[in-house]
Amino acid sequence: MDTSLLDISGAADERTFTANDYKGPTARWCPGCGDFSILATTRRLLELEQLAPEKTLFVSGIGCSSRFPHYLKTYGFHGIHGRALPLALGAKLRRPDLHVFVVMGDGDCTSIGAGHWIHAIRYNPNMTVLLLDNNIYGLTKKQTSPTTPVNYKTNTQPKGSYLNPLHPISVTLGVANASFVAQTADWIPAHLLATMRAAQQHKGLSFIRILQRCPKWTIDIFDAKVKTPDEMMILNHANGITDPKVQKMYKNQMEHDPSDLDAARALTGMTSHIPLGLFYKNEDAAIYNELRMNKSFTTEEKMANLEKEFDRYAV
Amino acid sequence: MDTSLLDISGAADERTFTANDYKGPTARWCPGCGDFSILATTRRLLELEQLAPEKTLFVSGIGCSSRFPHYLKTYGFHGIHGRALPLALGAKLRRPDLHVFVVMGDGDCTSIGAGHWIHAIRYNPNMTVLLLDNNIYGLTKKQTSPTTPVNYKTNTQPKGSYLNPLHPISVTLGVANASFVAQTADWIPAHLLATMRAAQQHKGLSFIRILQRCPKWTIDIFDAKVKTPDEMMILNHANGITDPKVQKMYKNQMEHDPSDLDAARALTGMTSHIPLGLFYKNEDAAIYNELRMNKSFTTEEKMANLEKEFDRYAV
Amino acid sequence: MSSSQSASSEDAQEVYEKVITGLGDKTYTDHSCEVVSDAGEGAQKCGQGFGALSAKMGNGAWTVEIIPAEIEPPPRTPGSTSGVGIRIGQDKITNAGDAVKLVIAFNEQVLLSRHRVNAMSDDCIILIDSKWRTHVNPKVVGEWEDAMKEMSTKNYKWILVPLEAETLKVVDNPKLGKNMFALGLLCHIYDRDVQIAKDQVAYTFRKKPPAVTEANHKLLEAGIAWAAENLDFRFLVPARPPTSELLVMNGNEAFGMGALAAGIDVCAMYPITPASSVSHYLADVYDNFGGMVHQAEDEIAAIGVALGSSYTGKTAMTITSGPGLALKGEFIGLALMIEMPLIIIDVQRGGPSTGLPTKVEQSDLLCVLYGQPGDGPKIVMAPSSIEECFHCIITARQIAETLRTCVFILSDANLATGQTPFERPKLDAKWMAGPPKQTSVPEGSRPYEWNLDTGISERFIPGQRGGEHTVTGLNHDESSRVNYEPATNQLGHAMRSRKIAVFAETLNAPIPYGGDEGDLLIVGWGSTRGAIEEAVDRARAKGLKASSLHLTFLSPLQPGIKEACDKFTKVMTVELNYSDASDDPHITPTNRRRGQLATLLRAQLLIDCGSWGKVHGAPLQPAVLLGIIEKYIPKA
Amino acid sequence: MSSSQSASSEDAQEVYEKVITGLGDKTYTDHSCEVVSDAGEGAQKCGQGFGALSAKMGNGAWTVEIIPAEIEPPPRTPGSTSGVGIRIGQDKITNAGDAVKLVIAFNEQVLLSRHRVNAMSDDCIILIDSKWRTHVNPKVVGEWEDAMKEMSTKNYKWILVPLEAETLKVVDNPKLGKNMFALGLLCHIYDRDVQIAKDQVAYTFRKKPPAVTEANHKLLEAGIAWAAENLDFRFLVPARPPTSELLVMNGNEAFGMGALAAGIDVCAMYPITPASSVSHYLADVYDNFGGMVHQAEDEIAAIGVALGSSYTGKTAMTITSGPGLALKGEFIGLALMIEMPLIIIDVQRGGPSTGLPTKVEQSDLLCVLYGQPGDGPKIVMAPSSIEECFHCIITARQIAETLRTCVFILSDANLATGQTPFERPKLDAKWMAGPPKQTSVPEGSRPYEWNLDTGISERFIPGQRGGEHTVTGLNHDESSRVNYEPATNQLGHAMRSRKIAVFAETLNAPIPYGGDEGDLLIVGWGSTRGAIEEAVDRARAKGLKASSLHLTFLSPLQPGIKEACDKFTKVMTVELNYSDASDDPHITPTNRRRGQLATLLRAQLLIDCGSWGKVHGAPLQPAVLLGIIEKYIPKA
Ligand SMILES: Cc1ncc(C[n+]2csc(CCOP(=O)(O)OP(=O)(O)O)c2C)c(N)n1
Ligand SMILES: Cc1ncc(C[n+]2csc(CCOP(=O)(O)OP(=O)(O)O)c2C)c(N)n1
Ligand code: SF4
Ligand code: SF4
Ligand SMILES: [Mg+2]
Ligand SMILES: [Mg+2]
Repeated sequence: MDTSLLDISGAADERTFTANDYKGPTARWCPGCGDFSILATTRRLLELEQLAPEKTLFVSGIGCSSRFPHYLKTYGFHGIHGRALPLALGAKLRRPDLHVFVVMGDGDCTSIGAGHWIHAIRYNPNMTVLLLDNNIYGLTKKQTSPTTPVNYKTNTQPKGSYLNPLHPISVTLGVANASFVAQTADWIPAHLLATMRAAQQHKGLSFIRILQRCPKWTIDIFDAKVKTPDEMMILNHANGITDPKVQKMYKNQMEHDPSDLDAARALTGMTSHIPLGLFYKNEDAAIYNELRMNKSFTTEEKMANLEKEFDRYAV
Repeated sequence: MDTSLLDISGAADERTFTANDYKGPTARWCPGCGDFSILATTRRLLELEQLAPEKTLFVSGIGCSSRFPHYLKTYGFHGIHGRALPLALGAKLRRPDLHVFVVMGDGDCTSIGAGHWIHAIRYNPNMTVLLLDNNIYGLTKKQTSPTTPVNYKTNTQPKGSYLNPLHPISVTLGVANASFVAQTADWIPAHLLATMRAAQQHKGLSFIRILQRCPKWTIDIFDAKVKTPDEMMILNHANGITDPKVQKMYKNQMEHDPSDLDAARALTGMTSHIPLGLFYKNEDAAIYNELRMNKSFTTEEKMANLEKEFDRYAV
Repeated sequence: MSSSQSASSEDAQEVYEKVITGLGDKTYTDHSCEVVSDAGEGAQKCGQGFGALSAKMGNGAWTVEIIPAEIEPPPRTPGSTSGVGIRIGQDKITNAGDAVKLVIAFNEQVLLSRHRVNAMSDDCIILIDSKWRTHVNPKVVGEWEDAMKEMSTKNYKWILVPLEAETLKVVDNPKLGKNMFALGLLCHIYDRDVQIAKDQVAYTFRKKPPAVTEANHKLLEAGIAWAAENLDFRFLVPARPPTSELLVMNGNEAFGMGALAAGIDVCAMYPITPASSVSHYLADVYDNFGGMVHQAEDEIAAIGVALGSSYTGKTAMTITSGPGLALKGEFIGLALMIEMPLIIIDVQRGGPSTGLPTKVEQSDLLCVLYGQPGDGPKIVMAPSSIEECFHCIITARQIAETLRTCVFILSDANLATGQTPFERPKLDAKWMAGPPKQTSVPEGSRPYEWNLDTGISERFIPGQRGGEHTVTGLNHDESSRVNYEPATNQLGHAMRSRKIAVFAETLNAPIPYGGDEGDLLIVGWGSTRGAIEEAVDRARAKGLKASSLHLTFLSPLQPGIKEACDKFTKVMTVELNYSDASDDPHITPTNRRRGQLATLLRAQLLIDCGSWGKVHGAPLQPAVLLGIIEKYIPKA
Repeated sequence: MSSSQSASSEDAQEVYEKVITGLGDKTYTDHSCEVVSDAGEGAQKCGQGFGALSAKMGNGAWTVEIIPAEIEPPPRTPGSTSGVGIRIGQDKITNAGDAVKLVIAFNEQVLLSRHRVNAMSDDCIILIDSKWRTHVNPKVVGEWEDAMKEMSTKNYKWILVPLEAETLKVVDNPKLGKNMFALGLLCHIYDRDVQIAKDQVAYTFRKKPPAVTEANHKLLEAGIAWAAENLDFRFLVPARPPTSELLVMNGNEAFGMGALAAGIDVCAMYPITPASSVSHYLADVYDNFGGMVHQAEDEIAAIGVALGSSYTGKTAMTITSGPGLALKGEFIGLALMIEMPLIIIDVQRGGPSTGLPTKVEQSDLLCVLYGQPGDGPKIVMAPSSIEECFHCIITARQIAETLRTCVFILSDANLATGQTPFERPKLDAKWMAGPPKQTSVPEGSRPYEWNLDTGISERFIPGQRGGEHTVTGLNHDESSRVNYEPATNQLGHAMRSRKIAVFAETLNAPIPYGGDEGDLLIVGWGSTRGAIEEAVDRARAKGLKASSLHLTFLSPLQPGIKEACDKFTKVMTVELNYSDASDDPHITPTNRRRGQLATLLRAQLLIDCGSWGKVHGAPLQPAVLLGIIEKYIPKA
């Protein structure tokens, strides 16, 4: 492994970070936007995990949600629409020392970014991927997204959207090498934090779909959910995500073994409730960035090896 | 619905077509290529279904397999790499009278075309989609494809491919609105034909993964399969695909109800055998091109309606 | 002391009390103002309504949107500014004009953002909500004072208006009312017809319960009354009764209606600012025309769907902006190679990359002309007004089908969101001509049977018996068979290029505006036409021999451009895109990167033109250009 | 009758019997030949081996691949032709040269395909397998006779060789043996060193069991023996003992090694002809250098991965060809906007669209220069030889990192698959310089702290304490904060453009080849250099005052080009891309679409140059160009 970028000159790191150390400029989302809660929870996570700001990288695409990195004081890469995952993979591949997070909107990830999404799940690099799913195109002003409920009126489908929504978790679970797949909601910070912590600690790609309120365009969709906690079904398991606060708060709880892929897939078809928690976890899935680690060489060694190459091609 | 392109002037069609009526120029695949068999079976299908050549459209991307349309005497659209499905959707959306077939390679469909694939499954337009899966990039000379077996040596991954292959059927079954999903093999023409016929008769998008021999690059992968018919597991069901010849030929047969999505998904994890047949069928899935049909208007009506629009914007 | 003097923080206490400008009533041939608020406070509704009702009165009018790049960013920050600029005139108004002379600002922060981009003239009259100056929160008061200090460099005339306080007298939630009170202020100041104003308000809220309209009528009247009582000036811009029927809409709506008039069947798109609203308009009404908006999974799929539709005989277009255009390049190459009719609308915005997504720029010209690998001859046109947005699609369809090629239409954020009245088009059934017939193909004819002289051929459409063939992006012969031979490849290239030259022969020479000889010829394209021609008028009024030439076609170029240029001492392109200035450090004639039209004119016609280009994300102001003209033409 | 007369079907019986050309042995400064077979019969191995062994003897050599666009199309069809052209010389050979003088053809159909593209000189000697003329299948005999008839328009000299029959004496499967018998023929004809030839054969089959080499040695010897016995001529091209150590490889391998020498960490790609083999080479050896080839899911992801790697301090490149380039445009715009070092190699092939995927063209220049929406200043360079393919990556990395920008390298199918010896590079440790250090960022410094004079700034890399910032494709200020103000947008644009101008100042003027004044200056770029300069040599030998100027940098342009052009009566670009000819129907100077370099030179330097361009999918032949020169320079 090439370690040239891995060590910081100087003494061991004895800093302690508070949530404020991760605070960037004021976020510019609409009042009441669920993204605020996710941002606050993220700062909390960074503090809990004591991730060094300079070793932490948030990568995003384009959308309201993709402004996320700007509002943190870590390294950030606000990319282009749908392409956060290749950028993040490129970052992680040769810099395993970085803590890489990816933030995408539902259009960003499941529409224009769908191909990269499928393949990132398969590559399974060690990073945390947050899908901020407000069921709509926020930044471009209310167009249908693949997760928009059927018959929901938007600017491009004013008579209501035509198709049943795509279930991001169902698609993810169809891909070989999926290794950590969870669902949570921005308005349940305790569950959100517990889920993000488990994700951050998981080795491999952890995919979290976060139901995200967009008071501007889809308030009717989410208001109902926020106001009827009984619609939620909390998934529990010894190997899953458990937060005592959440367990107390919600009436509906069920046991789900996250190692059971068939059960996880079946759960995505649940219509009576919205399951929140860890759908699936597989700690044995191959991790592409680890498979691709190779030996590092000094310049002298490289030059000698290149001379050998020349020899092979010498006249 | 706009019918202006739907009727052919003249008398009712009383032609009968033979397989030869669909024959185009000599195919230019390598000797022994599985694509030949698929081409021959396709001509057989067209004959059996008596599809008028001028009403039949084959759309493809780029790859060995994507040369397919050139070798038929129907309408054809040899597109660009990975993008056959949007082209086909565009064709079908306003021309429901056309019989639309799509031919893609594994790289074409599951790598560069992955996003369109996911979304085409969800749109579920009424067309037949053939994935010619030779587990390799054929035309560009042996690079790893998403369906290449793990550890298989290729020109871009000479030490062996790194990851477990993506299962095209598993991914497809993760997508909302999947309506017909089957697997077959080029070297079992009877099964291939039976599958293609069922697909052609199905309303909605029928997705068929065809295991396809590539004697040039992946002969070792497919030789084994061809030579050990006992590796195959034929899926039978009253509502599935049944061909008496195939049932006689193959030792391993199992009942599988194609309406059972969970069972279908579980089948994609089978490692003991290769299941061939209909994994899943849902005749109630919404068909996007049908949902998008609307009333057709004469020029006079359109002009009158536009004048009404003008009125709305009049000063 | 008079309240019309400039503000400074020291004497902030006194300055904003009284409302005596001493201006009285004055008549203008045209006048411009702005209404700015935080996003979500409805300044847009106020401004657009003001523009529309002025047009209805018979005034020339032009409105321009001020849009934040976020949906509803934190209030009272410069980046949260949302609003509209409105210019009205006795005659036709062709552009947004110069810095405005009057502003209604809902708070001092949004005003500050306009100050920073020099949106207001030095003597601009500013009506601003008085609420913030004496706010209970000292932080707010401090912000107010800092803002006033920063703005004290200009001679603005300040008028404090109890905007929120007065609004609260009528409604409970002032956020949803200040805008109509503000409209009342404007109606008094510009002496608008109250009945027309009330009709406009009713139209604005037509989808809401009647009580909403009622409340807003009250607000309107309250605004008018307050202004009548407290203001000592009016700007009179008499309207001339319209001589013909007019429509008022923005450029994207005009595209939408143009598509309907042209009989376009399919609009395949992926949302992107500032193009999306074309599809919003169409999606609303397309069912009455048998057409379809398809929102695809991405821009590549969008053009793919359009191309697939076109292949099967349907008329199709795709709409996009910069980042989306970048993704369509491969399919454009295919469309050109297979000679498939296709209309591609690019509503340009600030680049490169995500750039300035809600602002105007003209930076995609070279990308459209040269952006595909390999040789890609095509048609490129650029409407220069909202009216042309309507008409150009009709032309584009005809060209695309006759030549079997792609036609690009380059609009921009200025045309997309600007509104102005224009003559109601007289529809023609021919524009909507149905698709080609499904008759059998005569035996022996081939799908690319090029006329070797003109490069033009006729296509076969699925359904036509005997026309079966496979189109392909590989090089192909006249039968559409794959072919790798040098002569065939050369022939295909020549045919695709030739037809563009043949089309060029049908074009007329553009006519210089102002006069056909002189000291300086300004060459422009697209949305800047109105501003350029107004600057030329002003320059000529000053005795300067300046003219302008505006190009509708960028590929192929119209004939006669070089000849027109030859009659002027200097030629200069004026564009809203980047050009190194000739006196920038390190810039030499050899390494200088010039504006995009300048690059094209030099390459194609060897015209030794100067290049003026700015990327300010704002429409061109005639006064700015006048300054440039004065610099370039030596004083006699 | 003599067998050297031209073939016609009437006297087909007699013509091919005897092998008397009457030519005897002759010495040449250079000579060229081809070996062509059906795909899968190994003509490539034969030809490449012949080139390599000639280079080892000290000859100049250049090989060019003939590749079908399918993998193994049906045998005995013109489209199935696979083979190699080889030109060897006493001195350095810089290009493939003209129509060949000798061909070994495994059957008459593949030969016919070469005839049809004028690959063979009028007096070419053709050695062809006699098997088909008397084949049991009358259809084959008919095809043979038709082919002979078609080829009878030329004065080819025919020699029938019992190729398969003789091969069968040594091995059972002739498909895997004819090629080495053919190599034996060539070894005799060109008087090659037998030991070197045997070493070469052993090297070719080094990965196979020793028995394979043994059998092939026998075939080689059989070929030599048959030729010695049956042929009455030899082409002697004496070798000069090499004065320096040489390497022999193709341009894609040279790119691969260049990447190793330049310390490139990551090559992210998606397979595409003719670029893929760069990654095949690298994938084979990268583990010995700590590097990584990443095959992405598509071209967009490939450049995304490269960009992500670059952002984190790794050196990264992406390789592609036309259709893939088209997909990268949006990410290129982002890379330019955030000023991220990146190397993009485009190995050009025939376009537009899928075009001619295995053949040479130079049609992506304008796309690379102008192909992204918005303003995109960048560096574009084009190696003109296989040796330069190696060295240019080293330069590219240095430029990309110093300027924080994208560097494009334009190669093509001719360089990619051609092989020629060049001087073994002397490696320099500096080329491989490690990445920037991870030291803390001094307080107060900003991620885009542009030097306002030069536009250059220093970047911060994740891991650097205190450097935390978010890069963005939105317009941003020096702190990388999103910004929508006119002045900031203008400044960012100016800075990104300025640094390119500053870089231009460091470039040297290109030096005309031939002489620095005269009647005609040919300007070229990329792989055509060898052929152009050879044509200039020949023209000057005839007393014509022609010179050439070859450009390495296309953006920015090197200084002095205009000055160099001014010293010639005429200036003309010569490119392998499409140009309307000035005398084509309907073409006028105004609407003419010219070659891509011509377009650039006119736009940037106002050079009134002619433009010669052909899209034949074949390397430029010096003789063809000589013909053009003779046409353009009036006979004295
Ligand atoms: C290539 C490209 N296409 C389209 C756009 C316009 N665009 C910006 S954000 C967005 C989608 C926003 O929706 P989502 O991803 O769900 O994010 P949200 O704003 O809802 O958080 C689109 C289409 C773009 N910037 N780039
Ligand atoms: C945009 C683009 N990228 C890459 C290519 C090169 N290319 C041609 S075919 C192909 C993949 C072939 O593999 P597959 O899709 O599995 O089809 P097969 O040849 O195996 O039938 C690739 C990468 C291309 N033509 N266009
Ligand atoms: S539009 Fe919706 S998602 Fe975007 S900032 Fe506003 S509330 Fe949040
Ligand atoms: S390379 Fe493989 S897939 Fe392609 S034609 Fe040959 S055998 Fe068939
Ligand atoms: Mg969203
Ligand atoms: Mg394949």
